[in-house]
Amino acid sequence: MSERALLLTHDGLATLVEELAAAGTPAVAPAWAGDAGRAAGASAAARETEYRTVSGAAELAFGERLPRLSLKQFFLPPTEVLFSWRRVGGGVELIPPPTDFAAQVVLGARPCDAAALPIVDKVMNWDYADELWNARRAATTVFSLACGVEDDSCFCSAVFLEPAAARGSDGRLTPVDGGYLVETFSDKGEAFVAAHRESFTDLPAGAGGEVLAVQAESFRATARERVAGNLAVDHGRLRDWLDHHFDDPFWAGLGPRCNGCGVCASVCPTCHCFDIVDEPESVGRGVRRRNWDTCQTCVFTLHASGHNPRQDQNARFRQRVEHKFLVYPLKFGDVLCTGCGRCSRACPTGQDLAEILADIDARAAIDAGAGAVGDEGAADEAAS
Amino acid sequence: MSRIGVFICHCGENIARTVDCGAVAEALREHPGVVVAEDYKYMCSDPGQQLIKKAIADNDLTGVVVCACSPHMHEKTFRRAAAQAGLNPFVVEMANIREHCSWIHDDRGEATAKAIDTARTIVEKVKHNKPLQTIRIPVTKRALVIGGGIAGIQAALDIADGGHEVVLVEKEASIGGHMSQLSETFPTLDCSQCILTPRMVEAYQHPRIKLYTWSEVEKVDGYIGNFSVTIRRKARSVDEDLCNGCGDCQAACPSRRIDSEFDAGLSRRPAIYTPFPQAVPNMPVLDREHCTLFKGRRKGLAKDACGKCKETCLKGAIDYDGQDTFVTEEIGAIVVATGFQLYDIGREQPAGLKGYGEYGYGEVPDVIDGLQFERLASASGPTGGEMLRPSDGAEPKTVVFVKCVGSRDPEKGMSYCSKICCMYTAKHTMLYKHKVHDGRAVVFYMDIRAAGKGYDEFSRRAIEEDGAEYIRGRVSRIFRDGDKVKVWGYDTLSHRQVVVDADMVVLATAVRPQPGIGELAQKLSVSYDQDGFLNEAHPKLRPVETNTAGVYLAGACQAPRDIPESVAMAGATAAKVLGLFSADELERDPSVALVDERTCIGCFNCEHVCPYGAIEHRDVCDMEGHVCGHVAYVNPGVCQGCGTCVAVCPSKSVELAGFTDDQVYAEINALAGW
Amino acid sequence: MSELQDTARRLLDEGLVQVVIGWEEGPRGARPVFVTSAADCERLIFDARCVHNLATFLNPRRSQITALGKAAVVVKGCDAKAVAGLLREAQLERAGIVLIGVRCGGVAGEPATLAPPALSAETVSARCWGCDVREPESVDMLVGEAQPEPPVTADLDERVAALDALSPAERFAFWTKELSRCTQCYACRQACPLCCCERCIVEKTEPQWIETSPHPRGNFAWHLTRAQHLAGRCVGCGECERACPVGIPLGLINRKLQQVVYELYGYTVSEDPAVPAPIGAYATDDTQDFIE
Amino acid sequence: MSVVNQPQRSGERAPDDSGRATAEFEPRITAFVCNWCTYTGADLAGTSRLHMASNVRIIRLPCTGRIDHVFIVKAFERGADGVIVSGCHPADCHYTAGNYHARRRFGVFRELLSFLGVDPERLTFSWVSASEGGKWADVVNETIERVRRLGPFDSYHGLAGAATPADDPFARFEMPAGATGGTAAAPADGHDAASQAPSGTGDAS
Repeated sequence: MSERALLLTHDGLATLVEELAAAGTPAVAPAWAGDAGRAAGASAAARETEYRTVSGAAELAFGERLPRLSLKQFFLPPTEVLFSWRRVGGGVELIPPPTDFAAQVVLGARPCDAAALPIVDKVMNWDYADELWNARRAATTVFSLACGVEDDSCFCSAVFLEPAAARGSDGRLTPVDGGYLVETFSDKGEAFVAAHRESFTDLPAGAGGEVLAVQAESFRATARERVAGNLAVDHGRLRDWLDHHFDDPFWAGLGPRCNGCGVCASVCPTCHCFDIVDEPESVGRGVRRRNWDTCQTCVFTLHASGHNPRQDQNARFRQRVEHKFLVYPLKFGDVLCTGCGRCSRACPTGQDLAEILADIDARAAIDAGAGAVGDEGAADEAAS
Repeated sequence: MSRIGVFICHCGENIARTVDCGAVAEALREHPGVVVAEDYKYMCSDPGQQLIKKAIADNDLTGVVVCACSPHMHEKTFRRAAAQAGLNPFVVEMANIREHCSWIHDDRGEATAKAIDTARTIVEKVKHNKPLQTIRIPVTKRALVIGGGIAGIQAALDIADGGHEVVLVEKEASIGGHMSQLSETFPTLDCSQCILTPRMVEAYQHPRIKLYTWSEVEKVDGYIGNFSVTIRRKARSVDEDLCNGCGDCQAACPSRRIDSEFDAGLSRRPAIYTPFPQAVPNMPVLDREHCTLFKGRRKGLAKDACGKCKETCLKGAIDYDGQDTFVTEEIGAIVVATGFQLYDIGREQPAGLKGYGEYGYGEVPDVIDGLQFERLASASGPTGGEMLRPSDGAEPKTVVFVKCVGSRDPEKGMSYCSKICCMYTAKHTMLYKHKVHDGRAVVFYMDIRAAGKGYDEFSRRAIEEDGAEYIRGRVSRIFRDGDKVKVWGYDTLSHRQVVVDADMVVLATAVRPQPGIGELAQKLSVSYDQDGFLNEAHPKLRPVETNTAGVYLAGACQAPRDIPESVAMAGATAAKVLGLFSADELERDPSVALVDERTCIGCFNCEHVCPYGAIEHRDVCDMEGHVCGHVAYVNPGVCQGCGTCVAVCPSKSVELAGFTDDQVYAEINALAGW
Repeated sequence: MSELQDTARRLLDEGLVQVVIGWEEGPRGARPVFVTSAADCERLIFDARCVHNLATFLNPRRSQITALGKAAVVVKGCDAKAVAGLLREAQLERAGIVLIGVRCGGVAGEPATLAPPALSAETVSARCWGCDVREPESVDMLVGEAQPEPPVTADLDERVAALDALSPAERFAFWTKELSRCTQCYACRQACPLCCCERCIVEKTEPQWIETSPHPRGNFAWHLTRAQHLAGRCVGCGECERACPVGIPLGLINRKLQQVVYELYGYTVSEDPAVPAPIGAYATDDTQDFIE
Repeated sequence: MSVVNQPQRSGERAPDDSGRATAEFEPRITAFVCNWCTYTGADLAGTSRLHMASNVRIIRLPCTGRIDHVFIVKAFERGADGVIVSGCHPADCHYTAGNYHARRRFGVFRELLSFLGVDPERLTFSWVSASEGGKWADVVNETIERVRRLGPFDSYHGLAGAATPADDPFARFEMPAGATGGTAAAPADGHDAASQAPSGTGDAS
């Protein structure tokens, strides 16, 4: 959108955050998790970050480790009230949740987290438009921060994205000397910048500006290059293989290692399944909530009869792969994965999605008679 | 959809005085699921119950809550009423707004609010009550009587005469108990043995009484109607089938210096002995502790040091190598009649008791206790009934009787009254005066407690006709003074020091439960009081029952009792047992645990904590019928419904009927409103 | 590692077991592996990154594993204690498994490194504090070099003591903050070798004692219950804390309860299945200072 | 069943919950008691007309052995400021051993609750026999006074936020109102974490 990019200096960022805090506009950003209990002898943990409403620049953890959980929680909270109910005389009074959410902004979202939002939008607006999700989406402006690539578990480039993908972002920050190069991709992004114009500075005209632009581009290029080496798959044949190998012995090799805890789903930016529970507060008074759920637990598909169509973890893990790379793409034209690699990092038993995809792709290649992995056509085909 | 009826009782003024019953009804009418709420003056009265029955019919109720007194008071009443109206009795619960509310609060507002909460809580519970069916379990119609004293003998005879088998266990070599040691009995002065011995023989010969003497209860398993009792038959060393009770062995025994238990230490007996001439069975037992042969074996001598009795016995009934044996009896009901012991103030005192060293008992030979006096006075006693004192066999011209030695004395002895001493001391003075006409009987007493038919007249006779000198007061010291026994006392009526130069002193020592009663109580899971007497289920309404179904109490194991009372209690227990045996099946409260086999993982935490061994292992089979695991199963006949298994089940796969998680949750949830 | 690999190979070759559960080199470091053919035994490793408690995979309800056949499992001290727990609670039959013991000198805090770190106070796992098992005893065979005591790490007990020193209000604030992050994903439960119920209490809906909504109220109920159910059973392997995606210091709670059962009932978790757990047993003279 | 569906944005608790904090604080105590000893002892207190404060609500169970720790948790969730657990004295259990097992479980659970910041002063464990009506009255009155001093346990009751849809999902990962130390970056150790807790949150200590 913006003809000419802007610059957000580190000071500018600081003032912006303080401004927003002062104005009572929640600013969600990657911040230090640094939880007290683990401080002693848990240096690794101390480096952990999380998305959180920040009130000062000191909390910010831009360009540090990938936040523990994705942005999902700010659009589909781990628990949220659908309505509360109360007996009134002979009847029941339902009190629906408010949907007029105050505007908020996300600063420094990972592009892979931002990209998840439009992907999940599709299921949230398929047969039924999810008010709560949509209202939060509408109330939120997302500025992503071009990603330097976390580690070898990243594979955004294998799912039609890249470390600086603009998808799902209203604007983007790219690290450059002295701060961040700012681009906007939507009216929302424009409006936000306009509203806080004094925090942003114009890109110096001429050479100075050029230098920064080049810096930004080279940062993105380096990242793009780095992630490309991690994984490449041909989604066409991958889908095809999945479609025809529901009962393949391959799956029996994945189940045993899996604890069935669903940490992968908790940390996943695109997993969106939820459970609906009624919680009484007293007699004739209660709350209906929806809570994160995951297909990896045995009770997820347990029928009241006691029958369970997904008998074991083999079937459950197959479900995870097939839903993300076969079912969702066929239904919504999007892979339900942004390659953030959180599932691989968080898995307590070392289950590795990239490894599994590569494995399947190799098998698919053999089935398809093709040799090498990741032919370029795949991306275009799936993107179109 | 629940349709609950709530019925609030005024209990006359008892509840209505502090709780606004109308307001409670008003509030409960608004409560979800309640279709009718009414208050009434006396809900337990016939019209009150009618009101409930009518409401059940008119409103097609699925549950009933009666807000009144404690469920311990009237739960049965209202459940019966509901049952008569065609409702399952177990969907009826009581909200206690009397004992737990109106009687303990002043403020009408607070009390009413609490009554409403309580009612709501129970209403929520009842919504989750399930109709239950009473459990029926078979009854083994055989009784066990523990203790062969007069109480045990009477109970055994009454039950056996009622047509049921009885197993009578006595830890001594002969039945008879303390009564067999007594000379005459108050208030009639008839000869104790003359009235007891026939009963002993009758019990011994009764076709339906199985007698185990020299035996003790080792282990008790099971539950009412279905006990399995293991009895230890202590090695008697005499073959009961071969022995004909000729007594030759006793004559042959070289070690004859052993204190006779029967004569309370006033005479000596051999190591192999029959406790007393009229013993039942009339058969000796070998006292291995004092026997020369066994002493030798304990020392590890190569060859036996003695063997005289075996040599003498023509029947070859002596067996030195016999060991304790165990028999297990299937039993339906148990009567405990273990009786009492006298407070042995001579030796070490029960924990925390100072005792009575100053009375010289155990040091001064002519200071004896009541039981010893009985032996001195008894025709079958060591003196053949002549009144001769232990030290020198002289006839005592002055005898002092001291009452309440160890009784009614929290400082140094027991706080309770031993009850029988007043009467037997009066009796003793008479027996003495009848034998020593010129003798002087002085009694130190605190009070004379002679309540009982003919009792007061009896103790008056001792004073008025037989001239016993009663001095109201305590004795401070008793000590030897030459051949006299000096008694220092104080007369609290004339407020003067009294010193008596006595020839003999008789101490009426306190009645205490038998030693080892605690262990027995635990085997039977019966509770006992701080003094060790076994607890009845209810002091007034269930005086011979215990809190353990199927276990009953007769005689002095429950409290100090005299003979008529012990016999009466024995009869009462017999009536209870016969009542229990009158039906082939026993109805039991269906509040028992049930395992959900679908979610049980067979960790058997429940088994570890179940006090009744009610948890069994059940195989789980796969579709081909192969055993693929184990789950817990609760035997509803054995389960007593404590629910400990429920609390330790990690996955909540056990439920306790009547107190399910659903019910408790609902109660807690209901409290959120207040 | 050849000793371990040879042992596994022999067991599979001789058909004594159909699967060997051990560790292998994964894309992000060490991870559990299920070796079903002698040829694959070369994948087996054991080093300081092998932190996973493999007893977790012996849960009889993990049908995808039982389907593989009789298992041999590689156990270090904490794994062996967990196996004892499963035996104690009748979840396993000793004859049904083969235990390959490995001598362990402590493990790293985290398996996701490409090479085993040199163990130091910084790198060693908190779980190893006070661990007394260099050589598991209850095993069928023992492999590996004799191991030194693990480096003295930051003492878990000190951190517990620091919390004990606070006022209840302060502790409540601390835990509310920690637990407010919980999403009730139950990774802690799934990673626990002793949490092996068919249906966990949180999944019992009538009644729903524990609210599954991850608001702090539901989270308190969940973590109180998880801890209470593990009191006297927890082997202190720390897998629950490691599995937690939001870094809740569950190790503090587990350690606290280990201290409590020891102080109150003199109980320390044992490698001997015959030693009864403290909850479910009692002594008539148990302490009751807290009872009026 | 008629359904009144009127959108309304209400942060307030249901009417029957409101106004506790303001009025003179009356503790709510939930008592879990065994049927044979304590319940009967409480009956005796009644028959003996022993007067006591009215803040206790009794839930009757067969035995302390039946009492699960989740009862206590749920009681706090449902607004209790204090909890009493009471049963038979050792060796007096009607079921011989239920109280011994309860003693162990609660010996541990009490420590656990305390470690998580629930002031043990809010819990009373007691042995009250069927003959100890007087002791029951004392247990009740003493518990009430102790809890009265501690104040309402709103820090626990409020853990799920207001029981209405008004709870702000954006605040989801922040400290629940009235319970904790806000969202400031977490300090180095427990001490600091706590010192950040606004006073009056958690238990008054």
